[in-house]
Amino acid sequence: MNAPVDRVWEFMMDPDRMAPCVPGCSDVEVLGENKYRANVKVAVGPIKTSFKVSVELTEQNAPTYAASVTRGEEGGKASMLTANSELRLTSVNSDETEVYYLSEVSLVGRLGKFGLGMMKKKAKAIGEEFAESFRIQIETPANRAKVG
Amino acid sequence: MSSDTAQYVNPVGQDLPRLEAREKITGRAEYSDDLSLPGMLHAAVQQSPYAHARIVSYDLSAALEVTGVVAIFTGDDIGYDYIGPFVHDETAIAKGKVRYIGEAVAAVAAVDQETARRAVALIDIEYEEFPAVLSIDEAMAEGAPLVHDNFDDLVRTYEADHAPNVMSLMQVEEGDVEAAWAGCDVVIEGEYETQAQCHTYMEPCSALADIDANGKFTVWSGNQSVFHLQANIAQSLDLPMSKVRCVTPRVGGAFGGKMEQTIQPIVVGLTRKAKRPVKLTLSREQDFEMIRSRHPSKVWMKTGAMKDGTIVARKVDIRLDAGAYGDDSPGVAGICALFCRGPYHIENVSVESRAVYTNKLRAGAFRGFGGPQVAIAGETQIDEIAERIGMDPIDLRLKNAARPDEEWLGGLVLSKSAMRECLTQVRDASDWVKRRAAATEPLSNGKRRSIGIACLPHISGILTSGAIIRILEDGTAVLNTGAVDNGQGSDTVLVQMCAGALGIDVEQISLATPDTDSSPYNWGTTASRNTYMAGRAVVGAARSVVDQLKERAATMMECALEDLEMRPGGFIGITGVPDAQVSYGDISGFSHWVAHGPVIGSDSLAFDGENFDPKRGFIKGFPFGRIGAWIFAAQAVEIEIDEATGKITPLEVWSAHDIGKAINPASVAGQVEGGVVQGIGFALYEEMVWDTGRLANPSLMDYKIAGTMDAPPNINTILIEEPDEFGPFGAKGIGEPPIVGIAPAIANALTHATGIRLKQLPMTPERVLNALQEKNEI
Amino acid sequence: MKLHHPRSIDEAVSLLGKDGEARCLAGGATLVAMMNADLLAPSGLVSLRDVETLKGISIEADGTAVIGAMTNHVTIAEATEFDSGQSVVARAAAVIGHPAIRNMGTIGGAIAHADSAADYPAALLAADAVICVAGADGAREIPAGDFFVDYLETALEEGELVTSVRIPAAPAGSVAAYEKFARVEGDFATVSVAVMLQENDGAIDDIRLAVGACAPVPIRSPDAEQILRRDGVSDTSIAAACEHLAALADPVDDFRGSGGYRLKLIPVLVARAIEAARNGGAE
Amino acid sequence: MSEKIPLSLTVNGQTHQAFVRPTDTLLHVLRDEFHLTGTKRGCNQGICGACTVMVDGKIVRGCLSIATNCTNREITTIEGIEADGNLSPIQQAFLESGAAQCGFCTPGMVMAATALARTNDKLSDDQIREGLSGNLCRCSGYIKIVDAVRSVCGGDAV
Repeated sequence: MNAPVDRVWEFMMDPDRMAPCVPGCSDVEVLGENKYRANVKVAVGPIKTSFKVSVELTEQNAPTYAASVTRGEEGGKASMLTANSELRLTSVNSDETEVYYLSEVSLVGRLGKFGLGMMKKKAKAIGEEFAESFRIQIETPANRAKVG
Repeated sequence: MSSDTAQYVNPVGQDLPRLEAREKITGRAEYSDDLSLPGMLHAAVQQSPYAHARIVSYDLSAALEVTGVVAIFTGDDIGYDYIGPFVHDETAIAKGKVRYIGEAVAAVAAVDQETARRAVALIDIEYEEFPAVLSIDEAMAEGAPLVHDNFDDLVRTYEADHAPNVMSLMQVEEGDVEAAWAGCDVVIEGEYETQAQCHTYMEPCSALADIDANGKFTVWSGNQSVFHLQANIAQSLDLPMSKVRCVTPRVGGAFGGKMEQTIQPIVVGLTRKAKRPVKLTLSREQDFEMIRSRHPSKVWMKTGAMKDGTIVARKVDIRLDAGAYGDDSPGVAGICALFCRGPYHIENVSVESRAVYTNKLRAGAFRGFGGPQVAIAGETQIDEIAERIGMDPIDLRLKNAARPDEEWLGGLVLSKSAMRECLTQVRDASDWVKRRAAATEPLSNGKRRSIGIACLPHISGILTSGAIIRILEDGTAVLNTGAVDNGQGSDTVLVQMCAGALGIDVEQISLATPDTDSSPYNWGTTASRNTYMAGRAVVGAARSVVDQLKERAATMMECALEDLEMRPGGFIGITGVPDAQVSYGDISGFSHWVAHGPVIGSDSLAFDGENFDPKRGFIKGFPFGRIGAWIFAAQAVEIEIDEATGKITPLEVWSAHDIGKAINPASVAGQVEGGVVQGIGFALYEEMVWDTGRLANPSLMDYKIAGTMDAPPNINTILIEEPDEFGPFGAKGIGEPPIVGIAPAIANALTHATGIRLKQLPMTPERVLNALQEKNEI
Repeated sequence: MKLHHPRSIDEAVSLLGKDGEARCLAGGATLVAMMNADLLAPSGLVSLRDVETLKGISIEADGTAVIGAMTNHVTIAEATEFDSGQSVVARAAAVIGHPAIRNMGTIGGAIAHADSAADYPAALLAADAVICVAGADGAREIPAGDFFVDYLETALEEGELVTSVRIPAAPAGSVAAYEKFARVEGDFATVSVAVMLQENDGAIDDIRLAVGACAPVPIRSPDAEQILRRDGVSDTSIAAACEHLAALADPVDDFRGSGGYRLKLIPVLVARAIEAARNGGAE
Repeated sequence: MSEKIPLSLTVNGQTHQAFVRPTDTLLHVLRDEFHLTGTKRGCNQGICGACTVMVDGKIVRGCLSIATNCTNREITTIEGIEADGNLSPIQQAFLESGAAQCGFCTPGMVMAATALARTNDKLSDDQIREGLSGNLCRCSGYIKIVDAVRSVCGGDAV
């Protein structure tokens, strides 16, 4: 990312600015210290659904490391997902930061029984879409101003 | 009524059609899900989304508000009333903790399917998630989370060492293995891995329960033992066994998967609360996720032999992934340890076999009961030795084959066994020498053909059975054993033996369905034991019936008991006086209305073979006592290998079995053919795949068993009839052996043609192709 | 929830227009399986059973084969109307699932479902097929290459349905084949290859090569085909061509095989497909 | 939950009626509404073939057929295969060949075999296996099932 590590960190810790980067994410609610709730829409072809997810920052070491657990479920618990995520920021130089993001997603229920390979590709695609919009967000001057 | 003495044909050894064939081919056969009762409710279950978690609380309010919901059953409705054949570690439904994804945690009974499904999803369960162990290595790692933190307090029916997450350690020590390596010219060592195989019986688990005015339950369900099931239900719900009656309608296959309880305790739990009949039928996906599988295994094995082919020593370390509950695991681990020597005479043997808890679906009994896991290691190492010393694999096996007169590990006597005949007959029938030689030549289509061999030991028998035969007023008979026919044909075989022993026709016998209220005891349709054990009880009961008939005939004909003989067709006559005879009908009428009373013969027995001889070697942790008559088999498989894709196609199979006596040869062939194709599935196609703790292919769409185009078009069954001295009519069992040797035979054929040696099952095209490419890179 | 039985395409279109969440019910082979697995719960079903104009195969004056959307797999597999190049579609139809599935399933239903491992997509690509769809704004034609968009996603707009598949006459004397590799008979493909080939004494005049089950959509590479046209068929040219196909591939890892394995299969199946095509489609 | 609607189907030549949901499968309606339980539910995904029935003489999956979409069709189930109380040739062959073991796949298998036998009386083993390829059996290894079908419609060509 073409941004200093502090700003990347600050941005990432701000649900209001992170949420728009997550595909299909809406209705972000802060539940308290390091706890958020949101709604995430997902579609695989004709299968359209939305997960009520709650994100909890389980560990953070500003401005370089954070770990979070995301739990979500479809209406009627048709499927449930759990994601253990890890974020590592390394400052390359004053306005470049290397962002390492790992998320292990586990899906059980109706969607967990179906199309393993395809679902993995979908999850990966969502992750890439997120990374891309995040990069655009943080690298646009407008946002620089806001943060600066 | 009874046929004439002269034209009587003994049904034993005849290819009679199944007694129930007609109802099965017309769609009239009734399986559990085909049954319904007035006022019957339908059930649905909620499954655990976590591999390992504490159940904090249940919120049933939303579910209870749904119109049509009658009862909900959860862990709060039961105490810690544990059940389990070896470790009492399992409850009727998850209580306190969930230990695998898919485990049943709550069930709803409602007026219809849709309502039950909708309501059960509304049950809100709060969990506290724990770290899970998802593999043998994770489970055995230092400081690993414990699947059963209260293991030390749990009742165990065996004496074995245990360790964290290791429920049992079976040890066998004979001779001095470490000293023996020195005397070996060839030593083969390898690690082998086998996968979880799903029983995939065509009938998903289903159970129907009812309750009467006195609080007594009747349960109709697919199972392998009404008696064992009755005990499991009663114990898990803290009921007297006298309040639980189990009945078995037709069963759509089991293969070991229905030996322990499946969903019956849940259904009875719901019925107890609803006070109405309840039926639960699992979807195929739920059946995959909830019931049980074959144990995935890791086997390390080392075998040493001399130049002349004498196998000197074998050392084995077996680790079975038992999943979340003990089930039959200590037993399977024990059988692995006892069978891993293979059907050979080996002086020095050292084995350790462990059953390890993980947070996955429980593993349990499955046709072969540990045999397939060790056969892939043992039988491929025999071939590696043969290759190294330049000896034909069959010759090497013959050289080392255990002799009938010798003792097995631990001192069990093999008695009459036809190991060698199995090998020689497969060699001749398969035209072995010619096909082996041809295998090295690639075919015109670029593919290769090859043939491989494997042989195996198994047992037939174990534990207890009983039988009752009552002669009806007209001289026909009712046979009642309580043995469950899962589709393999034991009903027909038992009736054939009963008819043969009484000298009457099968049509003259009515077979009672298994019912814990009226049937004598039969431990189970397992361990290839129905023909052997229930059969012995039937023959014993028939003997008693004949004695009683003679006693009454003596009174009727005013002659001495010893002057009487049984005559085919249903007569007792005076020896040497052809026309002096009375029919069973006359005798029975006399018994019922004049003197002596009805003719009712029964028998009851426990397998009485030898037990282990403690002086012979060191055996610790084996959870069984006397384990049955030894049976052997040799199997050859011809395959075609597509070296461009790695796909293996099975072409023809020769399967020779030490059967003692085939009571119904066609039925035996059916068992062999079915077992062989399950073995092919295990070798080539079938694998339950877990992804982040969840079973990722719980459907027939993604988990593939062989269809008509994937199974070999020719399976040659070879029966070697060397009568067993205790077996009924000399018969021994056949259920399990046919599955065991197929994977190693295919692996050996693959190596013979290509030089590659796969040590992981299934041998998928991808694994074969990768191995071929690695070999070519070297 | 209601099931409708329209008798005409217009009627069907207007029904779909009234309810955005309604779905067309063709043979049911895929839709109902997904409903049974709780993956779909349409608010309405528009059964195309009685829309006669959607059934059957006809050949137009220019040799174009028109396959009605409601034509089932077995009819297509056994059709004699196709020219030897168009027959690639029939060859694919013949290996879909099993007999009962081929009796039920229809080409319209199958391609609208757009399973990336299904058999028609690659075949239709190799056949240069055009998908005809109808919607509230009238009818339009979508080339097969644009029709398949992503996993289970097509270019169909809401309220549109597939009415027919048009397969242009293949170049004179062209031959075709469909090679499918699956774990067991009747399973979805691990990899499949469809080829349509026109040769003139050894030289390749025209070739269309499509690979299935190796990406969200079937793939075709002009560069790959160019190499084969230029260099003819040889192990080296096939290897070179397949590198271009592999570059377009993005195969999944699952129980049908890892992505890496699927890539290894592409050249094998391409070579076999060409071989089979030359032998009249038989292996 | 969607409204139940009246449905009338012709099964084995007789009219059966019930109130069903528009999305109920033919398998569900046959078993749970018409109590024709000979047709089995093995996977509900169209893979195992235990629910094989005929619609207008062609075999289909009962579990993938929407019942309300089967109106005005001739539906044949295993209960309709016997001819006036006598086993059909295929059923007789299954009986004699010992083709039924646990029997759960048997009704579907008999339906597929019956459809196959109607196509031709000179089928090769490959054609027979292809014709039965959509019906899974876990007990028999298929040998005796193919034997049974061959005995009815097998040809010399093998």
